[in-house]
This record gives sequence, structure tokens and C-alpha cells, in this order.
Amino acid sequence: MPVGHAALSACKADFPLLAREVHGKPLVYLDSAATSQKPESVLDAMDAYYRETNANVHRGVYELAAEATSRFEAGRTAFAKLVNAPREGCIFTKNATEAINLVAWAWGVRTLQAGDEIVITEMEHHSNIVPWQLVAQITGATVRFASVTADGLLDMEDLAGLIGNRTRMVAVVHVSNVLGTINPVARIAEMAHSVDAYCLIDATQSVPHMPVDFAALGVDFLAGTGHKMLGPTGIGVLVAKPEILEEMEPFLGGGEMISDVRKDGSDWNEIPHKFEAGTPPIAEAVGLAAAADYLMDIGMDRVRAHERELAGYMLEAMSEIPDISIFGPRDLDVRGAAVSFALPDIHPHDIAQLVDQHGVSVRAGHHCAKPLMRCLGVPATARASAHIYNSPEDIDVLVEAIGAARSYLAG
Amino acid sequence: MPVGHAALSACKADFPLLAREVHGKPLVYLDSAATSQKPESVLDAMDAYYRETNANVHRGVYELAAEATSRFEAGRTAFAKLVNAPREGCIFTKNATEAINLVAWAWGVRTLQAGDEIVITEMEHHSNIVPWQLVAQITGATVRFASVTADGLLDMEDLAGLIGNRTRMVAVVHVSNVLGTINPVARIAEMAHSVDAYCLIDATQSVPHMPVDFAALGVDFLAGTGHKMLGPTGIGVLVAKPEILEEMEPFLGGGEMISDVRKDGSDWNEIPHKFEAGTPPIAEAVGLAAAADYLMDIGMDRVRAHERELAGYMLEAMSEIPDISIFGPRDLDVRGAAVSFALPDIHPHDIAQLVDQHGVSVRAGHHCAKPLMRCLGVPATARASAHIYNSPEDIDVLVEAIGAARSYLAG
Amino acid sequence: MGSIDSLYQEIILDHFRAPRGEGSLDAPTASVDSNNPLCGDEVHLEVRVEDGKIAELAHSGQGCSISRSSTSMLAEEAVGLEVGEALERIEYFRLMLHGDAEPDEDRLGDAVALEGVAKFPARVKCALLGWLALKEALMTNAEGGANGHR
Amino acid sequence: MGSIDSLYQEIILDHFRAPRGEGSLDAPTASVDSNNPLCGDEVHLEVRVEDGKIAELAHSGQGCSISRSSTSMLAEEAVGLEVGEALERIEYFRLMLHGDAEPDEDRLGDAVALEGVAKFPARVKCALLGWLALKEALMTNAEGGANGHR
Ligand SMILES: Cc1ncc(COP(=O)(O)O)c(C=O)c1O
Ligand SMILES: Cc1ncc(COP(=O)(O)O)c(C=O)c1O
Repeated sequence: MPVGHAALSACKADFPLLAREVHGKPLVYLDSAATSQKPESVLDAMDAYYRETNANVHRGVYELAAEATSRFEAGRTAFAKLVNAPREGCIFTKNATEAINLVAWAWGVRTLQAGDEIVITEMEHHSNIVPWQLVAQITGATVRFASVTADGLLDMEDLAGLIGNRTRMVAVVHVSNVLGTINPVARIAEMAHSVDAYCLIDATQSVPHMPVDFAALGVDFLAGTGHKMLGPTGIGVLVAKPEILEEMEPFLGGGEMISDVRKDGSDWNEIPHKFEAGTPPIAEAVGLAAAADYLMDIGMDRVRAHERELAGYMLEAMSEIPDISIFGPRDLDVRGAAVSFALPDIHPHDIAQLVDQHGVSVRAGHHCAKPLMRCLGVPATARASAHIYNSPEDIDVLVEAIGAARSYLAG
Repeated sequence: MPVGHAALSACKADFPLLAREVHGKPLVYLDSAATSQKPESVLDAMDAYYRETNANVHRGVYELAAEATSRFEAGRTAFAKLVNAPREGCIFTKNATEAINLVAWAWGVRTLQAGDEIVITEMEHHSNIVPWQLVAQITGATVRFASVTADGLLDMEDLAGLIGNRTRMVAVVHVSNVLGTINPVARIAEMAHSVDAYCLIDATQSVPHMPVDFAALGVDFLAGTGHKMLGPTGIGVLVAKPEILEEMEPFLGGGEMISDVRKDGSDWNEIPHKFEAGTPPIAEAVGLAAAADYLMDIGMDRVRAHERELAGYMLEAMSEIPDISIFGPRDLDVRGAAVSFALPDIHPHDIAQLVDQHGVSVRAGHHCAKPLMRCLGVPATARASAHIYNSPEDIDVLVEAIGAARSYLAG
Repeated sequence: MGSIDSLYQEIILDHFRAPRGEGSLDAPTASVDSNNPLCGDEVHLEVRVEDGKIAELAHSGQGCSISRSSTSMLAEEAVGLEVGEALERIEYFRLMLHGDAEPDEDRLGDAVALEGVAKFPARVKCALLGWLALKEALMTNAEGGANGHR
Repeated sequence: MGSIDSLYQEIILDHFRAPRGEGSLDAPTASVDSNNPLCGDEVHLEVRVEDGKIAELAHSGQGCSISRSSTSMLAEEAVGLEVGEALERIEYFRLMLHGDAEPDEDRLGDAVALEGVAKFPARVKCALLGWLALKEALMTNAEGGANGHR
């Protein structure tokens, strides 16, 4: 099937919210990097779960509990298939942030020592900075930041220089939520492994938008989140190599993650359950399965092709805006459809507020990436980010709305 | 309004799942201690959220994000009202288990020292045992267990003997999920405070079933969970005294919980946000608000009165079953409507499997309370547990189904 | 899912009501305690391996009808088998319970009756409890240990 | 929610386009850096308190129209006030932005125009940024410190 804007953005009809109006104008939703909208099939799957088979999972013998367990575990299977990972390596968390914290606390706090180094980058989201800072503070380890080049790429030379004998973890964002940059994570994993360090990727912005193959990338850990991949809030996934999980001590303690609890100590359940304490996000896993199925039905290659074209259109159309600064690479091979920009005369906050009057939702701020903002030399940017349901027309509305906002403020 | 079975169990019609059949028989759901069913209003609120105002919260300027934020924060307000706690003391977690782990890791790992003691009880759920064992293992602190009396009450004398100068935390279940016992937590909080220890209560089984007043109880921390209180999976709440939260270091690191992130360190956001890293359970908070409102509309006094009566009926009707052992107190003033039992000739697993044939859902196993199982001298029990939507007729069906299961196995 | 009578067949109930091989051994070469975290079931299994063959097997513990009858069937079937053969049959039994192998009476004896458990996923662990304990005991034995714990 | 023109009134845009009090002081008695985690806005505020009164106030930084105009209005309004009085008005302004107090020109001057911000919760922090920085500076000063950091 040929890929083209028309082919994919027709799926917009599957997303009920996109039919709404804002301030009397049709909604143009360009904030999918913050969270995506959900197709009908995801909402229906969760609703049906609660109406038909809601029960607690794993420990129940009765029919309802067996049905609930099988629908819940199907969520794991679907996600594992989407990212080509072993099922037992997929741990449900509440979001991507918890997934990274799980590694930081369960592995980091227990094994890092003073002098050890964690290498991250200047383009990380706070979720892949702060957990390592907390762990460093507790253990005496050090966090080092690889720099970003002027054209918004990871400086691979700088990174290579930072990775050395003391490196225990290299944690890198797969696709930047600010710059759109796609990082060469397979190569980074090799670099980490060459010094016996682990490699974790924050795949929050890649899994929803392009084919991601956990096994082929060779990374040790991958963090993802449900709500950006057309799925519900309240669920994230940590994917890890099973042999690493086997060795790791657990993180959260409680029900389901144990095989025995005695007054003098406890034994752990099998992976992945060892890392899933308490009642898991059951309805959310059902929704995640529907989201993964929806994406796989389209095909991640087509999703990526659509968004690549759209990114090209965005860069072109937005470059026409007078005096605009656009951050991030221009080469479509290494970027997704999240475009951050700034204008000299109008603050991102005012842009977001004023284009909202035209129905357009874009984000303004530091995008949870303050160190990157300091590199870019701006306090904040505005960001338009697309998903499969967006079309070039959406970008046209944005560009026009920015023009109107400018005139409004200039008076 | 008079309280009576008829008055409340009429609300069964609000719960769509309860209209279903299992094995051709009308469903009789008696496993609400594992998870509750959800009223239509909760499902509709979440569905409407996704269809109408889904956006990421807190950081967005545009209309959709403002609406999402206000619906999300209304969830906090509703829960705070339900348990009479300050809003800023209510932290959203993924479940009750994470709520307890938050205290164990954020406070415990950073402040406990070898020789310090954590006092818990033999009737705790694994969620209030394992986190303390993990922290004890890391810090060198010790976990001590107060014993349970023969009639299923907490041994207050034993507890008083355990609480002393080395005690830093007294963590107690408010209502036991196995025995139904309601513990005198206000008095326990006083005992803890008399030695300058904190008091945490696991209110997972109390908040859904009776009036719980955080301020009046005087406890320092309270853990609750959404899915047992007619709300969705994927959300729990840690309630804490704001002045304690102000002093505490954060737990999970990431977006939303910071006020600044620099390469050399970070500053934290205000409470409760300091403890909410990453995208929170947004739709789940909307569902939780609807659940809290549903309960408050009925009135927690009436909920408790209904379940007290039902517990009385359960104890009476089930006592008629030949050779049955019923665990937990008989005094209705100190117990809820969760009744664990055992029969000499038929294993709990077989009971649960065979009564399921009659449409009855009960739980069998250790109920995530293995140390308590050892006290009771059984490997497992069967447990029937009720909520507002249950009636005495449900218990009659259970009693009859148990009789049939027995004959079936005896041949 | 499955019909209840396929789960509780007469032959299963028979093993449940009169389990074979209950008790303990005078001189086990290996013994194992295993439990099912799902339901709290526990099995204590003792085995005497001589000349590479299972000479004796005994078990005790508490469990549901499925775990007890399954262990009883195992006791009946395993004695006399070579260690390698026994391990093979345990694996075959596991596959059958996951729906990945046909019931084969030559290999499993009465335990073919447990085929229906495959349709009740929550009970698969019950049916496997004793069999996996034997596997562990045989592995322990192979490694020369006298007593396996977990 | 609110209408956009109630947010961007002419008087607000006027302060935005020509902010009052921008710059720095020669001899501040306190200075504060504050930022809005929502949008990354930053304000640097310097104040000179003499004989219990605000003698001079200056500010610099980067921000949106709302935070800049709000700080400009503050600069116009605060100079000459006694410290206690200034703190009172800051609190009154905060209450107005939360919809808990009426706009009162005597107390707030041009800043009454920011009343409409109450209907845009995401912008309340923008409007408060400079005002809370002044509060912090005045508290620092009360405590005798010369430089407040956070
Ligand atoms: C007494 C008690 N505490 C804690 C929990 C754990 O709650 P959750 O699974 O929602 O974390 C449960 C329920 O499973 C419980 O019954
Ligand atoms: C690159 C990146 N990493 C991590 C996250 C955190 O995801 P979540 O909020 O679901 O934990 C986000 C989104 O906010 C992100 O864009």
C-alpha cells in the first residue's frame, strides 16, 4: 500500500476526541509528544473489560478472574510483540518514569559505588536525569552528560570520550521529545557493552512512532509509556533482558512479587512478576493491548513513513514564518515529527495561549528538559508534535494561527 | 433514611458487570476484598475524559490541557474530602502497594539505621511487610511482628511491649483483608507518637467500607487504593501530614516533581507534586473522583451499617455449614464483611472452583498474608467478601453452593 | 472455558480420595519442599535414586484435589524409571498442561486425565507442583547433593 | 473558560510592550532569582528597603506577556510602600488570582487588570512570579540577609 498523508490521516475518524471544537474552532491537536489521543478501539476495550470481566488477576480460581488474567496477560504479549522483546522481560509500571526509576533504585542503589559513572546526555527528559541524580546522591556515583551539537545531534565523539572504565550505565533517549532527534542507540549499546556497562534507552518517543526492535537494538533496558502510544494513562513498561532481571533484586515489595513471605524474610516470584508489586494496571494493560494492535494493524513502517513526510512538511512550512528559530536536525532520516521553535517577539507561553484561540493545541515550556533548554540558550520553546492522525492541513492552520498571534500581541 | 439490606443492595443496578452470568448462572460476586466492581458513573467519567478532554496535565496552556488538569485535580479534592485529609497531603500512586513503598524507600532507606525497629503485625498484607523487609535489609533495621489473638484481634499488649525507644515506625493494617478485623488505629497512633515514631495505616480495606477520618485518627501516613473502592485500577493514594512531606526527600525522580533540573543537581516542586514523578494516572483520577462521589452520595455511615448487617448475616448463615472453621472476630463492632473460612474435607481451591459453577466468585489462597496463614495454622483459606451491592440472598447462594461442592467431591 | 467435569474426572477424584505413595522414605537420596504461591499448597517429596533409576518415591503435604491427585499419579508412574526418562516425562506432562502436547497414556499413565487442566490456567500450577518438585530432586541428585532446598 | 481578551487587555499589553522598572539597582538590600517551573520563566528582582519602606525596585529576566506585565505593574505599585503593606498587597493579589478577592484598584493599581488570569489556571503562576519574588526578597530582608537564593 502506498504511504501518503491521505492514506493515514484518514484514521483521524477513529479518534473520537479529534472531532471536538475548541473556542468554536475545530480542534487541531499538535501535542502528541506530551500525550496522544486514543482510538475508539482502546476506549472500547477498557470499557468492555470493566463491564464484562473485571476481577483481580493471577490469584483467582473462578471464571471471572481467569478471564481477567488472560486479558491482562494479553497486554503483555501485545507489547512484547510490538517491540520484539521476550514476554517475561516486559514489566508493567505506571509510566516510563517509574520504569527508569525501577532500574535506578533496584539496580543502581544496590550496586553503584563511589567513583562509578552513569553517562547520560544533555538532551534527556527529566525522567532520565533525576533518577540518576538521586541514585548518585545516595551511592556517591557521578552523572556525566554527553553534549549536543549545534544542529541538534548527540555529539558521538564527546559520548565516546565519556564512556570508560568507570562507566556502569549509559542511559540515552531514543528520540528526543524536544529536538525530534533519533539517536543511534544500537551503536551506543555497543559502546556501553565494550566497557561492560549497561545501556538503557528511553523509548517513550520512539515506540509510538517507528519500528523499535528490542532484540535487534541490543540494549539492556528500554522504557516506554502507554499514554503516548495511543494507549491509556496509568501504564508504562520496562523491557529488560531476562537474564539481567533474574539477577536483579526487586524494587517495590508487596503482593504478587513474592513466592513466599516469612517473618524472617521472603522469596521472590518468577520474572516479570518479581517486579510487579500489588494490583497491576489491569484495565490499562487491556487498553495497551488494543493500542499496540491498532499500531501493528497499520504497521510501524507506515506510521514512520507518514510522520517522516509530515516532519518534512512541518520544517518546510514553519521555516516560512519570519524570524523563526527551529531547533533540532533538518535531516529527516534522523528526526521525528516533533518540532520545537521560538520567535524573538513572542514568548512560547503566549504562542500556545493565542493559537489555542484558533483551535490549535501546542505545548510551551521547558518540556521537562531544562538542561537542554540551557544548551539551546532559551528559557522555553514552543513545540508542535504530530502523530498518525495529523495532516499537512493541521500544520497550515498552525502557521496561520502563529501569524495571527503575532499581530495580536504587536497591537 | 433507614438502613436496610433492601435500601442499599438496590444500588446493584448501578454496576453493569453484576448483571452478567457465569456458567449459565447469575453472577454472585463475593470477592470485593480483592477488587470491587465499578458503577456506571465511574466508567462514564473515564470514558468521557478520554473522548472529551484528554491531554497531559499541569504543563499545558491550551484549553484542553486546562480542562484535563482541572478534572485531574478534582480527583485529588474528592479523595481528600472522602478521608478528611488536606489536599496537598494526597499523593497519587499506582496502587496502595506503591504508597507504602514510597514511605519505605523515600523515608526509610534514607533515615533508618542499624538497630532501628519497624513494628508491624502478623495480620499484615504482604504489601505492608515486604517493603519494610527490603528496607531493613538495606539499612540494617529490624522488622518486628505484633501477634494476633486466638479470636483474630491484634494483641494490644504484645504491640505495647514491642513499641519502644528503638521504634521508628508502626505500620498497621486498618481492616484485615483476611480476618475482617478493624484495628484501633487511633490508639496505635498515640502509642507510636509516645515514642516519637511514625504511624502508617494500610487503609486499603477500610476506606471503601466505612468512614475514615485521617485528621481525627491522628496517623501520619495512610495508604489507599482505587480499585477496591469502586474506582479504577492503576491508581492508589498515599495520604501524609503535609509537614512530614515537606521534610521528606522525594522517591521517584522525573518530570513534574522538580522545580529546576541542572546538571549538578535539582530542586523539588511543591507537595504533593514533589512525590508525583512522570505523567500521573489522569483518567484514573477522574474515575476515582466519581467513585468517591458515589460513596459520599450514599454516605459512608450507611455503607458501614449495610456491611455490618451483612457481616452479621454471613457469620450466622455460614456457621450453619457443618464442620466449618470461620476465622476472625465475631463481634460486629470490630469487623467488616470479609469472612475467611476452611472446611476439613475440601481445599479452598476446590471450593472456589466448584462454587464458581454456581455463579459464585470467592477467593482461595493465602490472600497475600502468608505470615497470618502460619498463625492460623492453615496453608490457605477460602474468603467471601461483600460490598454495598451484595445482599443476604448472595450469601444464601454461597452456602448452598458450598454444600453442593462438598457432595460433588465426596462422590 | 472448560467444563468442570473435564477437570474433576472420576479417576482424578479417585487419586485424590486415596493418594498413592504418601509417606516418607527411610533413606532418600534427595528431598525437596516446594510450594505454590497461588494457593499456598505445599509438597514435601522424597526420592531414592539407585543405579540411575528411581527406586522409591514418597510425598506428603497439603493441597487441593488437583495437586494431590497429580502427585499421586506421579508417584505411581515414576518409580522404576531412569532419571533421564523421568525428566523427559515431566517435561511432556508440562507441555500437555500448556496445551502443547497430546495426552499419551504410555508416557503419563493416569495423569493423561489431567489434560483438562489446560483449560483452567489458574490450576496448572497445582497440577505441576509435585512433578516440578521431582524434577528439582532429580537435578539435585544429579549434582550429587543430598538435600535440595529453596 | 475565560475569553482571551480578558486575559490580554490593552493595559496589560502596554506594560508588556514597555515594562516599568526594568534594570538593576546600585545598592539593593535584597535580591532574588525565581523561576516558574511551568514555562521556564525567570525573574531577577532587586529591592532596596530603607526605614521600613521600599525605596527602589528593579527587575530583569525572561518571560511571557503575563509575567512581564505583572512584574511591571508591581514595580509601579510597590515603590514607596511600607514592607508590611507591600506583603499585604501581594497576598491580596494572590487571592484575586485565585478568585478569592475582588479587584481593588486602591490596593493593586493597574494590576487589577490581571483579574482575568483567574480563569486561566495555567497562567496564574506567570502572573505571580514577580510578586512572590518580591515577597521572598522582603522576607529575606526582614531576616537581615542581603541575598536570597533558592
Ligand atoms: C490489606 C491490604 N493491603 C494492601 C493491599 C494492596 O493493594 P494494591 O494491590 O492495590 O496495591 C491489599 C489488596 O490487595 C489489601 O487487601
Ligand atoms: C523523552 C521522554 N521521556 C520520558 C517521558 C516520561 O514519560 P511518562 O510521563 O509517561 O513517565 C516523556 C514524556 O513526558 C518523554 O517525552
